[in-house]
Amino acid sequence: MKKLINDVTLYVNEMLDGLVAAVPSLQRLEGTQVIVRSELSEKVGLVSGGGSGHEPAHAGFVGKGMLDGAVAGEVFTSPTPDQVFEAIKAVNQGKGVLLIIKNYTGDVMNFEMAAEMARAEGIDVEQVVVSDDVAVENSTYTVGRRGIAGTVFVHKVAGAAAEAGLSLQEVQRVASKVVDSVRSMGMALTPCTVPASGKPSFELADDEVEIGIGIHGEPGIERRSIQSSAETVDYLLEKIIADMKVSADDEVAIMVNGMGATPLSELFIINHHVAEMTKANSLHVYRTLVGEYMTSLEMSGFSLSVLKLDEELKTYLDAPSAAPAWTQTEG
Amino acid sequence: MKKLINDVTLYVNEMLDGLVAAVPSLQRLEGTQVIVRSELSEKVGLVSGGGSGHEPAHAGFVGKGMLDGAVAGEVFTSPTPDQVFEAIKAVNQGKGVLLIIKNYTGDVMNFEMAAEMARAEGIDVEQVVVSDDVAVENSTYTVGRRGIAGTVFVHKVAGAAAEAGLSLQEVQRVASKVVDSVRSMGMALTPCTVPASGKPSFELADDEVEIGIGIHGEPGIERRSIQSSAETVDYLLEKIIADMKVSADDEVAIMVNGMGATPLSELFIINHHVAEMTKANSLHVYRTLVGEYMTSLEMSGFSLSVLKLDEELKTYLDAPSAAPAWTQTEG
Amino acid sequence: MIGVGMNLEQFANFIHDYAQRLEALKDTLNELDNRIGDGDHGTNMARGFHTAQQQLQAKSPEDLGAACNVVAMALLGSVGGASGPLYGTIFMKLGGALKNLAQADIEQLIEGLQAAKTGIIERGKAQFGDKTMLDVWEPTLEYVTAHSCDEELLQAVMVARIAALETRDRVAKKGRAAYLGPRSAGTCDPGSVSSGLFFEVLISAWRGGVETIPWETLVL
Amino acid sequence: MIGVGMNLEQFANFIHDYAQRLEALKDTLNELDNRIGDGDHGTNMARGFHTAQQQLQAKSPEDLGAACNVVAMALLGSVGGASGPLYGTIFMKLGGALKNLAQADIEQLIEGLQAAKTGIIERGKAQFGDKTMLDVWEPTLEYVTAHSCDEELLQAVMVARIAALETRDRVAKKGRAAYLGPRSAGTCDPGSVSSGLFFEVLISAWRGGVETIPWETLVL
Ligand SMILES: Nc1ncnc2c1ncn2[C@@H]1O[C@H](COP(=O)(O)OP(=O)(O)O)[C@@H](O)[C@H]1O
Ligand SMILES: Nc1ncnc2c1ncn2[C@@H]1O[C@H](COP(=O)(O)OP(=O)(O)O)[C@@H](O)[C@H]1O
Ligand SMILES: [Mg+2]
Ligand SMILES: [Mg+2]
Ligand SMILES: [Mg+2]
Ligand SMILES: [Mg+2]
Repeated sequence: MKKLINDVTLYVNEMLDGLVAAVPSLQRLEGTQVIVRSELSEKVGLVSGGGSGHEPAHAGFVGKGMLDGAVAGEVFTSPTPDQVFEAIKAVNQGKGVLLIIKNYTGDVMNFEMAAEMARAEGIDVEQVVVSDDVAVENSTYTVGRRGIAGTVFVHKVAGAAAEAGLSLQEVQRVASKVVDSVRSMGMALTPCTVPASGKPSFELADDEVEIGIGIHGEPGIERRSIQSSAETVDYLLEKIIADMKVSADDEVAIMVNGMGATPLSELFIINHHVAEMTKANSLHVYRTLVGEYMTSLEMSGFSLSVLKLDEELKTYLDAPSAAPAWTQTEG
Repeated sequence: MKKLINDVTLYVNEMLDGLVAAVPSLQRLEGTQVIVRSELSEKVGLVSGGGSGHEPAHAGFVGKGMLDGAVAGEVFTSPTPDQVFEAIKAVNQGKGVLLIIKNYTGDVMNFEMAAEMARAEGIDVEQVVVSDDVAVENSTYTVGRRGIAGTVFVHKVAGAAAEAGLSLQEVQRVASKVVDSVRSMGMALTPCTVPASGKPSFELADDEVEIGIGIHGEPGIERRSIQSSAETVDYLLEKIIADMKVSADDEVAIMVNGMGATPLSELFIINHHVAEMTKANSLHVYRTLVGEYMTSLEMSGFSLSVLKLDEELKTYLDAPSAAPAWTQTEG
Repeated sequence: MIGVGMNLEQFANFIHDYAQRLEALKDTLNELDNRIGDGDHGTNMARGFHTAQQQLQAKSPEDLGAACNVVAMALLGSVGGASGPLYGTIFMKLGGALKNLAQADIEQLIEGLQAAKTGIIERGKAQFGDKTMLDVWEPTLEYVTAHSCDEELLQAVMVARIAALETRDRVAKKGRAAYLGPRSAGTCDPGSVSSGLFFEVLISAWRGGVETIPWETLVL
Repeated sequence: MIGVGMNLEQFANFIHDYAQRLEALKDTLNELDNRIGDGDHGTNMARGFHTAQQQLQAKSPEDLGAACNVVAMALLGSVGGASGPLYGTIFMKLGGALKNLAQADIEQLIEGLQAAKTGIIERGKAQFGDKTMLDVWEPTLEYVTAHSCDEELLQAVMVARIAALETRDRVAKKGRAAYLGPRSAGTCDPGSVSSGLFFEVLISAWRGGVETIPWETLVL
């Protein structure tokens, strides 16, 4: 394991301190693994989080117009309920708190326990569970789909809605609309290595890739031979679009998300073909994000997300945000 | 070679198209490898560039408050003079153009030839050559130091100075001040693979690192056993500070720059120790940038840059910029 | 030795031994989780029970119920992931059943374990056969309930062991491994293995005489 | 065959053959550049002379000077890096010396090559011994100037070959390899090898009878 770290047991601790040292608009709640905005506004509070190792998610999306708090678990391990509870208490301004949870058994259970604790103290808490990964079959017999990079769209839109002064129920409605409208799928060229285990999460031959991976170094649903960037995009995009209710002339937002080690140049090469293919499908791309938003440590690979837009979602997507990892590109 | 690409000969072409497809504030000059702002302001023009493979540099720093144009060569190969000339012509608003060049034989020669062409057409062209890499000995017998990640500080400060309406000579003076005040040094855990060659740029054992690397996959000045993140920071920071004229209570800006494949979490862990060590050296950190600014494809590693500040540099560093790869963190 | 049961000291030994065995089995559990999940189950469990053991020592609770609660809170506060709330719930429910008891007889213990199992189902909504720790809890508790006399109890360890190993061929329906679909078959469920070890160490603390199961060689 | 020289056809053959040989030697040049630079010298040169050859065919210039200029512009517009301006300058200077000539004799050619060498020095500011292509140009031109009769000319190929190989032990003072300091010793300078090949193919086009140098086995 070749990493620029000190003590594996201090990984998350040092990372969080290094983050707040660099970003004055964020602070760490003392004695916790919770990052909150240095200045909170009087509005519905937004809390998200999950295991560490997905940086810039989730703390990078804390800031005016997006999240108010992010809770960091150990690497790829969902945070504990007491930590989530601390975040809820810290961001609650009397208008209630919305939890944005990615659909993993651990995340759901830990956040729900925290919600129970908070409600017991009289705090209004609601939640949305993001499940955008079309790689996973969705049926009542399964755990449902995973939440992956599409979650960042939920942070952005719900954050803008909260900033606009909407009520907890309204912010939840808007957030749920994003959950319903976003689909994603990812693939990996290489595994990643969780510091505590020290071993690669899987092994791949030089010409193999994993398709339909999660964001925790899990193997995907299928192992294939490597194809060109364009063929890979075709494969993922087809699965994504097949699962969405989009029709010609619909407006969409696109996210080309790097898993950690993919050069930005390759992400742009990917986007080059995404732009061609969305056009071929008569979809209007209203906004495109290309970069690292939800990573898996040093995994090489990417995910594609497509969000179907309406006027309301466009407004909230366009609203400014000061979160350090949100890149505002001028229209 | 495991990459998400199509045709190696189309690498730069598809990347540039994929970039402008994502960023509406940028456009590609038709038939060239030049990216310019969609809307230019009447001010001194700023052009930088170099080989591709350093994304987000250089095109990601094109935008209001930073560069006006960026020229992309083949991967790790400086662009040709005719391309640089096109960029100069496109951004010139009659107030002259400043070229920001990194100190490599190829870059300097190609940009200088372009400057000669432009001057022959009556365009006022000046240049600054960035040489921030303290890994390389600076003497009259050598080529001088390389320009690496510190270049981004030059883009930012000179960009703000130009936006503020300064004359070409004044913008050049400010840019030169940054060149004089910034020092950097980098290291690598892994090599990178230039698409056209298909082979790793060097080979390292599992416990070896290269210290004092450039940004083109070149081997560094020294091969060592891997050390902890903190020890590595100590080593680089000591070399950097020893070479600067900083004294207690000086204000500095810090850049912790990922080489392409280093997880952001590790960059924060690095910054955690940088913050401690600058404090121990009685330096006041005015602003910290942590992320990928000047990369070497999928190389794993990082560079540290320290910029000594004065009031003028602080003002220009703080000024807003719309360049997509510049992250503004609120104070 | 009819009337086998557990006192505070035995409970503390149980937690101590379980923590130690988890530490030793950490890499194996991580490796199993690596194959069909995210590779952290060993790290999670070892971290959690190390914390639990420390807190138990620091707080020296007065009865079994309080001791279970100390363990539950330690797990909830230090594990995270799926196993944190699940093992946390196990000890919370056990604590409820053993409230104010300095010593528990076998019926009380079994009642507590039944409550724990119900807690797992409530939290995780899994069924037997979904390739989760429930695949161990369900048959082991069924056996223990039907055969609670001392000699037979020893056999419960074998039941748990077989149940854990039988998860190997199943396709996961719950938890992270479920995302792999058919690819999840062929690897033992890590949480089932940690639960198999749980019963091994628990029954050893109850009555002793349990042979150490070579989990590492059995499951890899 | 006294009065050996070069006409337009020979020049076109020279560019054609050089482009082909560069393509064949591409990986070797990249590998050398990988060891002490950034691994692109082969790609750069092959791309540049492929373009030059195409442009030459497309534009069919009328004299040697114009042909050299076509090559110079093609290189300047397609190579980049350090080698682009340097090889571009070489052909620009050569073109100046061969202006309006349909055919050049050996003195005119040598004059042109001298001007090219001066151009390299002006652009690159290197000295002999700095481990750059100048380490080949300097001794080869010195030899050619002193021994320009036909038979001796053949020996110039050997001089260039030895000069290129002798860069191996030097520590680079200019170009990207200079950043490596002492670590640059032990590898032949890629630009010197491409220049050695330049002289081999050039002299072969002049007078024929040059044996193909096995650069790949010599330099790796
Ligand atoms: N819904 C569930 N019900 C019961 N047990 C579950 C459930 N989901 C997961 N588990 C158990 O949790 C184990 C995984 O724990 P762990 O790896 O620590 O958490 P995570 O999956 O969050 O990384 C699985 O092996 C399985 O036995
Ligand atoms: N200042 C210089 N003068 C003469 N030749 C030089 C100089 N700098 C570099 N070179 C030559 O250029 C070669 C490298 O060319 P190339 O790899 O194509 O460009 P780059 O170094 O920009 O990647 C070196 O091997 C060397 O022979
Ligand atoms: Mg986990
Ligand atoms: Mg180069
Ligand atoms: Mg796990
Ligand atoms: Mg080179």
